[in-house]
Amino acid sequence: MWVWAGAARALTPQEALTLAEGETADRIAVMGRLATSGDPQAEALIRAMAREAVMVRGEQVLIVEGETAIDAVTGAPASAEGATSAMVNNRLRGALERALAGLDLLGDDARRQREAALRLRDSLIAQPDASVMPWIENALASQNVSRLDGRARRAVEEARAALWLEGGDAAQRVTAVQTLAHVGQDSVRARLAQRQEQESDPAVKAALAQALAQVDRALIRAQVVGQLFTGVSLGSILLLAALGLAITYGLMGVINMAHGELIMIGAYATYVVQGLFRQYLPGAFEWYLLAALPVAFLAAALVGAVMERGVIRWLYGRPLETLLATWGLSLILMQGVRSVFGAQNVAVESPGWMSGGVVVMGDLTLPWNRIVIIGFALAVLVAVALLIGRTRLGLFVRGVTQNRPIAACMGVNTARVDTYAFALGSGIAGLAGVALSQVGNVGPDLGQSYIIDSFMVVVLGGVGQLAGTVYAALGLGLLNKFIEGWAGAVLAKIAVLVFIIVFIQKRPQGIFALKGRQA
Amino acid sequence: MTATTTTTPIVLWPAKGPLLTRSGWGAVIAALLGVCALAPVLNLWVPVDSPWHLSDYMIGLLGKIMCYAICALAMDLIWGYTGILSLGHGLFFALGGYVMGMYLMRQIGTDGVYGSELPDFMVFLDWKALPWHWALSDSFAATLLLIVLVPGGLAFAFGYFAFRSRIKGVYFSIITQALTFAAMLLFFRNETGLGGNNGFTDFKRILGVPLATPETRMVLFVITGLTLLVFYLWASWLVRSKFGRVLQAIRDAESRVMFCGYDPLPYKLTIWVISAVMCAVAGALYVPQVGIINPSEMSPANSIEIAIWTAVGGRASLIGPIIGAFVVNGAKSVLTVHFPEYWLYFLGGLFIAVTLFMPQGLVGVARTVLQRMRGQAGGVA
Amino acid sequence: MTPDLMEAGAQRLARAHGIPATGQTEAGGRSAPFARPVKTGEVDTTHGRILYLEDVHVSFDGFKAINGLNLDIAPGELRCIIGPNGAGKTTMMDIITGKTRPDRGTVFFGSTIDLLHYSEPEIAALGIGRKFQKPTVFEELSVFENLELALAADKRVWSSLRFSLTGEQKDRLAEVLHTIHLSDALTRRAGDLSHGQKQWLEIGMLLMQEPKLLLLDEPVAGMTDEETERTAELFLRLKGRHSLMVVEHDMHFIRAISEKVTVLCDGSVLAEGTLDQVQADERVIEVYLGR
Amino acid sequence: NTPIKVGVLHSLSGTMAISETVLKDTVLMAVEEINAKGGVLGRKLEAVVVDPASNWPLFAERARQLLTKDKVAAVFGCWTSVSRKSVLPVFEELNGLLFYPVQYEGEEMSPNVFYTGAAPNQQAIPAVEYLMSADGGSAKRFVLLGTDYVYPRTTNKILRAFLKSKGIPDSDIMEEYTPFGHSDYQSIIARIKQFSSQGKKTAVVSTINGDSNVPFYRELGNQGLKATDVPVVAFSVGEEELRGVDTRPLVGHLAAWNYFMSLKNPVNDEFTKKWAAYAKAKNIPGHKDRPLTNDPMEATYIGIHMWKQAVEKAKSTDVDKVRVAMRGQTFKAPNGFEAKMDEKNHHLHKPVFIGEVRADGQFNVVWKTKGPVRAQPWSPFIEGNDKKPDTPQKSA
Amino acid sequence: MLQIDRIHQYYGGSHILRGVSLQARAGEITVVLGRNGVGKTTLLKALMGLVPVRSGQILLDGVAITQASPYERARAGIGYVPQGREIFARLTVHENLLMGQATKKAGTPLAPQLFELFPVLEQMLNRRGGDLSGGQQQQLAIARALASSPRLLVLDEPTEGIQPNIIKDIGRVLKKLAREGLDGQPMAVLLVEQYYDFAEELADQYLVMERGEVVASGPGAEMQARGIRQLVAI
Ligand SMILES: Nc1ncnc2c1ncn2[C@@H]1O[C@H](COP(=O)(O)OP(=O)(O)OP(=O)(O)O)[C@@H](O)[C@H]1O
Ligand SMILES: Nc1ncnc2c1ncn2[C@@H]1O[C@H](COP(=O)(O)OP(=O)(O)OP(=O)(O)O)[C@@H](O)[C@H]1O
Ligand SMILES: NC(N)=O
Ligand SMILES: [Mg+2]
Ligand SMILES: [Mg+2]
Repeated sequence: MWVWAGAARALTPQEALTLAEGETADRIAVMGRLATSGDPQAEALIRAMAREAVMVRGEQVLIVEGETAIDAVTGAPASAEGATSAMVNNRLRGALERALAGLDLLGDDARRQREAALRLRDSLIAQPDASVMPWIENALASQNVSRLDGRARRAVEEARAALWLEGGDAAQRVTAVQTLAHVGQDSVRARLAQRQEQESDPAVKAALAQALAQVDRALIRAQVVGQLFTGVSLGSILLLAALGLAITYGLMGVINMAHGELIMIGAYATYVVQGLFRQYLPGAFEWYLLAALPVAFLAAALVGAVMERGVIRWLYGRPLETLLATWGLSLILMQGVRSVFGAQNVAVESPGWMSGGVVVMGDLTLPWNRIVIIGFALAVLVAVALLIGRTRLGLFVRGVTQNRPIAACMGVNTARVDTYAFALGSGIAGLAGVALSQVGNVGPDLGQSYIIDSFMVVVLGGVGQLAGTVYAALGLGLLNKFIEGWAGAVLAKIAVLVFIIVFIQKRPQGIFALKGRQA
Repeated sequence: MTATTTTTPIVLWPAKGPLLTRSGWGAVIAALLGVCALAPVLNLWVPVDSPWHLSDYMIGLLGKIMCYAICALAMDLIWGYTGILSLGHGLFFALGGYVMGMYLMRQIGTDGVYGSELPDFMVFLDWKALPWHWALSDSFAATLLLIVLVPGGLAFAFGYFAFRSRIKGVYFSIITQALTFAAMLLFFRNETGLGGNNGFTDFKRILGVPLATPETRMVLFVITGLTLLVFYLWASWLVRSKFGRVLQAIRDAESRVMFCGYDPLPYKLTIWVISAVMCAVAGALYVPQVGIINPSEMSPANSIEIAIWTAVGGRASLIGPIIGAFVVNGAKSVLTVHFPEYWLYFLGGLFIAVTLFMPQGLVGVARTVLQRMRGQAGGVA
Repeated sequence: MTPDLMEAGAQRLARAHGIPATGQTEAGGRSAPFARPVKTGEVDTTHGRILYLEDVHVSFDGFKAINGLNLDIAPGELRCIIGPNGAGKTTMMDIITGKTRPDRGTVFFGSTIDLLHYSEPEIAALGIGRKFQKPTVFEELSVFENLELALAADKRVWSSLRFSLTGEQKDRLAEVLHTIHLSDALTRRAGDLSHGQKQWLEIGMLLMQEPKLLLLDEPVAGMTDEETERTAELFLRLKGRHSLMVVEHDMHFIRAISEKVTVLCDGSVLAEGTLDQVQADERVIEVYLGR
Repeated sequence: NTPIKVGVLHSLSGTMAISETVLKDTVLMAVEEINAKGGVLGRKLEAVVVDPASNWPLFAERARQLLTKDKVAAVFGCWTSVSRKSVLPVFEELNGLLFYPVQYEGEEMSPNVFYTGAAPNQQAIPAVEYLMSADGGSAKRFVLLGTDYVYPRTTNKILRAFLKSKGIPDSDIMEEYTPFGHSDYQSIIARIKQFSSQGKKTAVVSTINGDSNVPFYRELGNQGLKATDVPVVAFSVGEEELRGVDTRPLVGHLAAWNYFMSLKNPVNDEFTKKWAAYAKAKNIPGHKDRPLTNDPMEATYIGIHMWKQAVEKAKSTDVDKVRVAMRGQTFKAPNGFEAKMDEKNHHLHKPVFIGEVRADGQFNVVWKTKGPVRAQPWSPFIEGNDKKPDTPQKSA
Repeated sequence: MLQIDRIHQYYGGSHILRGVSLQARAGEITVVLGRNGVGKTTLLKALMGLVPVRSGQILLDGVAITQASPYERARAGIGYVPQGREIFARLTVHENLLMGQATKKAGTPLAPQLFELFPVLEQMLNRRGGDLSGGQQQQLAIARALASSPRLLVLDEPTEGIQPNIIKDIGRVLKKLAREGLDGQPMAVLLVEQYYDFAEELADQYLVMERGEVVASGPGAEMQARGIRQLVAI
C-alpha cells in the first residue's frame, strides 16, 4: 500500500498511458501514485479504469461513456475512432479496488465509505500490510472523524486491529483481539489461531483463547443458520416446482410428464418479456420480472389449457395413459422450444435488486434471489391453498376430480372446471419457471431436471395433500443440504433418494396419508 | 354345498383355450424360423450387394430391439397383468448388462490401452487390484448365474419390503424411480469401481471368441431371438394359469383377493422377481451386441420408455408390448436418420395418437380390425 | 401397559420370531407337530363359540365407533345384526376380518385363535369369509374366473401355478353358479353385471370359499323381494354347516331367517333376542325401527 | 461424379443438444463453403446428419449406419468422452475416420480418430500455471471442482500431480464433485469461501459440465465471491455457455481455451463474419440474432478443412490414405496461429489462451502461449504413461 | 314435467333400453320397479345424460334435453340420487352438500330443512364423506340432491342400506316434497325402487320394467289390484 500524501499533483499523459497500457507491475505502481495524488482528473481516470471505460488511441488515453469520449488528461472532448480498450486483469483489478477503497473512504458518499471500509478491513485481515497503518490512522484522525459514520468507523478500527495484532504492543494486541472477536469470520479465526501459536504474552494469550471461543460460537451459529437457509431455499425451489404438479397430478390425477416443460415455458416467457423490456422499456428493465409473472402464468396456463382440451380430457379415469400422452407432449414441447429458440441456453438476467446478497453474521451471505424466491414460494403457496381450500372453484375442482360424472349431475360444468384446474396447475408451473430462471439454466432441458424431483415431492407428501407437499419439499431440501454438508453433493442426492424409499416403507401413502376408509 | 340342491344343471364351461391359438403357434414358428434360419442366411451367406442381403447394421438393430422387446414383455407382466407400474425396470436391465459387462471387461485381458490385467479405467484412477465385487467376473458360468442372482436378489429384497409395507400404485412407481435414480448416481461415481460415467466399452471377445465378427454377432442375435420366444411362451403360460388370474385379480381389487384367502405378497413378489430377471437377461444380451453399458441406462427416462413401449403396443396382451417395442424403437431408428430435427415431433405425436385413438394400443386396433373383417366375412357367408 | 397388551406383545414377538402360531389352533393345548399355516376345519369350538368379541373399542379421531362391544356366536348359528346407520356394524366386521385394528379388546375365532394377530388373508384362510356392503368383485375377470379364484384350495403361489379344476370342483362351481342365477352369465365380464348381479356373484364367491363363518354386510340390498326370499332360503340352508353373521336393514328378510337378533347402537349391543323380542323393545323402536 | 458423403454425428436432442447442435451447423457451414469453392477432388460434399439423441448406444448404432449404409468418407462428431468411447470400437472395426472436436482428458490415441480439441496439457496445465503466476494472482491454494465424470476426474488427477510437483501440499487442495445437472451450488460455494479464508490466495479450477455452469456462476455472483478474491478458471465454459449468464458479477473469472471469439486477427474476423452470415441465412435460432463462436466450433472447422486438404493430398477419400495425408497438415486457424496436425499422435498443435470474462459475455485474452503447443494425450503426470508409444495403436 | 319418449340405449353390442317411455308429473311420485339388471339404473343414467341414447327423446317441460350435457340437465332442475351413493369420499359432508347446490349462486347458505330431514348430517358436518357409514352416505346423497332445490327429483334405490325408521321418514319426506317441494312448489319425483312395500305406499304412478322394456304401468292405487308384486317377483 501507499502512504497518504496530501499534496495534489497533476496527472501527466505519460502516467495515463502507462496506467492504460503498461506492464502490470508498472501500472500498479503508477496507480498507487495517482490514487494518493488528490488530483480529480487522476481519480476520474482510476474510476474509469475500474469501470473498464478507458480506451487508448495512439498515445492518447480516453475515457469513454457510451458515444462520447474525453481525453483523460485534459478532460477535453475527443474522438474514440479506432481506439482500443485498455485491458484489465485480475491483478490490476485487485489493485484498482484497493485504490478505489482508499478514494471512497475519503470521499463523502457514506455508503461507499462503508463499503470501502469493509473491503479494507477484510483485505487486511486476510493479509496484514503494515504500510497502510499511517493511512488508517489518518482516516481515524480527529479531522476526519465526522466524515466516517459508525459502521464505517468500526470497520476501520477493526482494520487497525488487524494490524495491531501483528505489530502492536501487548496492550494494543489485547484491544485488537477483543475488537476482532466481534467479527465472526473464518478469516478472523484463521488469523487469531495463527497469532495464538506465536503469542507469548499471557494476557494476550488469555484474550486470544476467549476471543477464539467467541468466534467459534459465532461461526457455528452462522454455519447452522447458513445450512438452514440453503435447505429452506432448496426446499422453496422444490416446492415451487411441485406446486403446479400438486394440482395437475395430486388433485386431478394426471400423471403429467410435461409438467417440467410447463415450467420451461414459464422460464422462456420470462426470457421473452426480458427481451421486450430491453427493447421497448429499457428504463423499467429492473422491474421486468414483475411483468413476467403474469405473462409466464398465462403462457403456461394457455399451453396447459390447450393440452387439456386437446388431449387430456379424453383420458380422465385412465391415469396411466396420461403418462404416455403427456410424455409425448413433453417431447413435442421440448423440440418446439429448440426449433424456436435454439438448443442452447438463453440468458435471463437477474434485475439488480435480486443480485448480490445481504451479509449477516460475519460473512454469511444470503443471496437476494434466494430470499425473494423463498418469499415468492410462500406467496404462491398461500394463494394456491386459499384457492383450493376456500373458493367455490377449488371445491368444484376437488369434487370433479373425485367423481366426474356425479359432479356433472350436480350441475358443475366439469369440462370447464377441468380446463381451469389444469390451466391453473400449469400456470403455477409457469410461475415456478420465472423463479427458476433466476437461479439456473433456461434451456430446452430445464423441465427435465425438475420433473423427477417434483413427482418425488408430491408423492412423498401424499398425493392430493397440499400440506404434505410443503412438508416434503422443505424436508427434502433441508435433508439434502444437511447431508451435503458432510458427504458431498453426489452422496447427498443418493442418500435422499434412499431416504424416500425407506420413508415410503413406513408411510406407504406419503407423509400426509389419507386416513379413514377412503384411503 | 348342501345336498338339498336339486339336479346340478349342465354348465357350458368356458373353453379353456390352449396356450396359443393355431395362428399364434404359426406366428411363433415363423418367428423361430426367421430368427434361426432366415436371418443367418440372409446376413451371412447372401452376398452383400444382393437386395436380399440383411446388413450387419440391421442385425445389430434388430438384436437390440429384441432385447427391448423382452423388457417390454417383462413390464407387461408386472404392469399390464398385475397393475404394478415399475418406473425402475431400467435398473434391472442395466444390472444384467453390468454383470455381463464386467465379464466382457475381464475378457479384454491385457489387450487394453494400458496392457494391464486391470480394466483401463482402474489403471488410470490408480486402482491397484480388482475390488471385491469383481471377484467372480472371470468366470462365464458365474456371470450367467449372477445375471440372474444380482438383479433378482435386488428385486426380491426391494419387492419384499415394498410389498410387505403394502406400497401401491404411484407410491410404488415413485420409489422404483428413486431406486434406479439412486443407482444411476451411484454408478456414476468413479469410486463405485464400475467405470463411472463411461461405464464399460471397447469389449473384445466373449468366451474367447472375438465379438466384432459377423458370426459372433449372428450367434448373439439368434440367442436373443430364442430368448424372446421362450420368454414369450413362458409368459403366456404364466398368465393363463390360475397364478396369472390371481395377478389380474390383485390388479382389480387387491383387498378382495386377501379376503379370498390369498396372500398377495408372494404373488406380487414372484412376478416382480420374474419380471426383473427377464429384464436382466435382456440387459445381458444387449451389452455384447451394442458394445457399451453405462449408467445412463438407469436414467429414469429409460425406465419410463419401457412402460411406453408396453402401452403403445397394448397392455395385458403379451404380443402387444413386443410389437410396441419394435414400433417405437424402429420408428426412432428410422426417424432420427431421416428427420434428425423433427423426429421428436413424430414420436411425441405417435404417443398422443396411440393414447387418444387406440386405448388398447396397437394390438387393440389390430383386434378390432380383425373382428370387423371376421364379422364381414361372417356376414357374407 | 395393561396385561392383555403385554400378552398381545408377547404373541406378536413370538410370531415375529417364527414360533409357530399353529399351537393355538390345536384343541386342548396340544402343540402342533409342524409349523404350518392354520387350516380351516381346525377351529376349536368346544366351548360352544365360533366367534367371541369382548370389550372391543375403536375410535376414529376421537369418535367412538365401537364402544365396549361384546358378542359371541355359536357354531352353526345364523345371527342377524341390526342397528341404526352408523351403529358400527361394518366397523365390527372390519375388526373381525383384520381390516381395522381395535384400540383394545379381545376377538377370538373359536376359543383359541386370537384374530388380532392375523392379517386379512390369514383370517380368510382360517375360514372367515366376508361380503362387503358395497359389492366388490374382480371387474376385469369373468364370472367364472371370479368363482374359480374364490374356490377353496391351496392358495399359495406354487399351487396356483399348477392348478387345474378337478371334476368335483367343477361340479361345485356349477352348483354355485346355479344357486346365484348366473349360469347364463358364465363368461361375462363381472364389471358389466348389474348391481344386484354383482351382489349375487359376491355371495357365490363366498360360497366357493367354504368358510366356517360368513360375514354378510347387507346382502340383499338392491335385490327384489323375490331374490331376497331366495337369499333367505339359501342362508337357511347354509346355517348349521356354517355360521353366519348377517347385517341387514330389511326386516322382512330378517324375519325370514332369524333366530337370534342383536341390535347394535352407538358401538355396543343395545338388545339381543328373538326378532319379536327386540321389535318390542322400546329402545330399539326409538332408535331404529320407528313407529 | 457423385458427391462425397461426410457424416455428422452430433446430438440434436436430449441433454447434449445444448452444446452439440451448433457443431452440426458448423460442419454444414464448412461443407457449404467448400462446395462453393468447387468441392473436393472436383466432387461436392454432402453432409449426412443424424441425431444420436444424447444416447450413447445410439451413437454406436448411428456410427455403424453412417459407415456401412451411407458409406461416409469421414465423420465429424461426438462431444462427451463416453460418446466417443461408445463409437470407437465401431470406427476401429470398420476402419472409419472420426474427427473429435472437444477438449478431453486424453489417455487415448486411436488411429481412426483425429483429435482437434485440447489434451490436458493444452488447456488445464497452462491455466493452472497462469493462476500461480504473479499476474494470475499467485494462487497457493486450489479448489478442484467438477462434475462427477471421467473428464473432470482425470483432469483433476493430472492437476493434482502437477500441483504436487510445484510444491503445493495436499492440504491446500480441495476436490469436490457434483452430480450431472446439479443446480444448487449454495453449500459448495459456502465451503469454497471457508476454504479460501485461511490466509493463502485461493483459486478455483472448474471442470463443471456445461449444464451446471449457469447455476454455479449465478450463485458465485450472488454470494459475492469476486474474481479478485477467488478467481475461477474453467475448462468447459465458453462464449456459448455464458450466453445464459448475467456476466456482470463474473468479470475477471477465467477460462482457458485454444480459441476465443474475441481474438483479433483477420482469419477470425472472417470466421466470425462467415458464421454470422450463415446463421442469419439459415435462420439458426439464437445465433441469427446473436451469433457466437467458440472453441469446439473452431476445432470442428479446422477438422473438416484439414480433412479436405488431406483428401486432396491423398487424391482419395480412402481412410488409410487420408490418415497418412493428415499427418503434418497445417491450416490457418481462426485463433490466428497455424494449426498443425502432429506427425504422429493425431492431435493438433494448438496455442493456449487464458481469457477473463468481460461484462458482455466475451473474453479478454490476458495470457497466451508463445505459439502452438504439442499435445500430450498420455499425460506424464499419470503413472506408466512414459512407456506409452507416441503413435496411435489400433487396439488388439 | 318430464317426458321420456321411446328411448333406446346400448352398451357396446347389447341392447339395454328398448323403447322406454314414461312421464313424471309435478306433484306426483312416479315409481319404476323391476328386477335386477332390467335397466332401471341405465334409464336414469340416460335421463341424466351419463350414457348416450341411440334414439328417442327426453323432454323436460316440453324442451328436448336429449342432447344436453349432464350439468345442463342439473341446471334445468333435475336432482339425482345415484345408485350406490357416489358421494364425494374425500370432501366433507358440508362440502358434499355445497357441491349439491352447484347450480345455485355462490355463497347461498344451505337450506336448514336438509338437516331437519337428516339430523345425523348436521352432527357430522366436518367428517369426510367416505368415512360415513353406508346408511349415512345414502342420507347424504339424498340431501345433496335436495340441496339444489330441484324441480324433478330422481332417486335410484334410495332406501338401500337405510335403517327402517329413516326409510319411513324418507317416505314421508318424498310425499311431502312431491306435494310442496322444499319451497312450496310441487316437485316431480321419479323413484326407482325394489322394495315393493315402500314403492307401493308412495307411488302415484308406477311402471314395471323387464329386459329394458316397460311391461306394465298405471296409477299407484291400482298396484295391488293388478298384482304388481307378483309381476316383479317372477
Ligand atoms: N375411518 C373413519 N373415520 C371416521 N369415522 C368413521 C370411520 N369409520 C367409521 N366411522 C364412523 O363410525 C360409525 C360406524 O360406522 P359403520 O360403518 O360401522 O356403521 P354401520 O353400522 O355399518 O352403518 P350402516 O348401517 O349405515 O352401514 C359411523 O358413524 C361412521 O361415520
Ligand atoms: N357398463 C356396462 N357395460 C355393459 N353392460 C352393462 C354396463 N352396466 C350395466 N350393464 C348391463 O346392463 C343391464 C342393465 O343394468 P342396470 O344397472 O341398468 O340394471 P338395474 O335394473 O339397475 O339393476 P339393479 O336392480 O341390479 O340395480 C344389466 O344386465 C347389466 O349387466
Ligand atoms: N471431453 C469432455 N469434455 O467430456
Ligand atoms: Mg355398514
Ligand atoms: Mg340399478
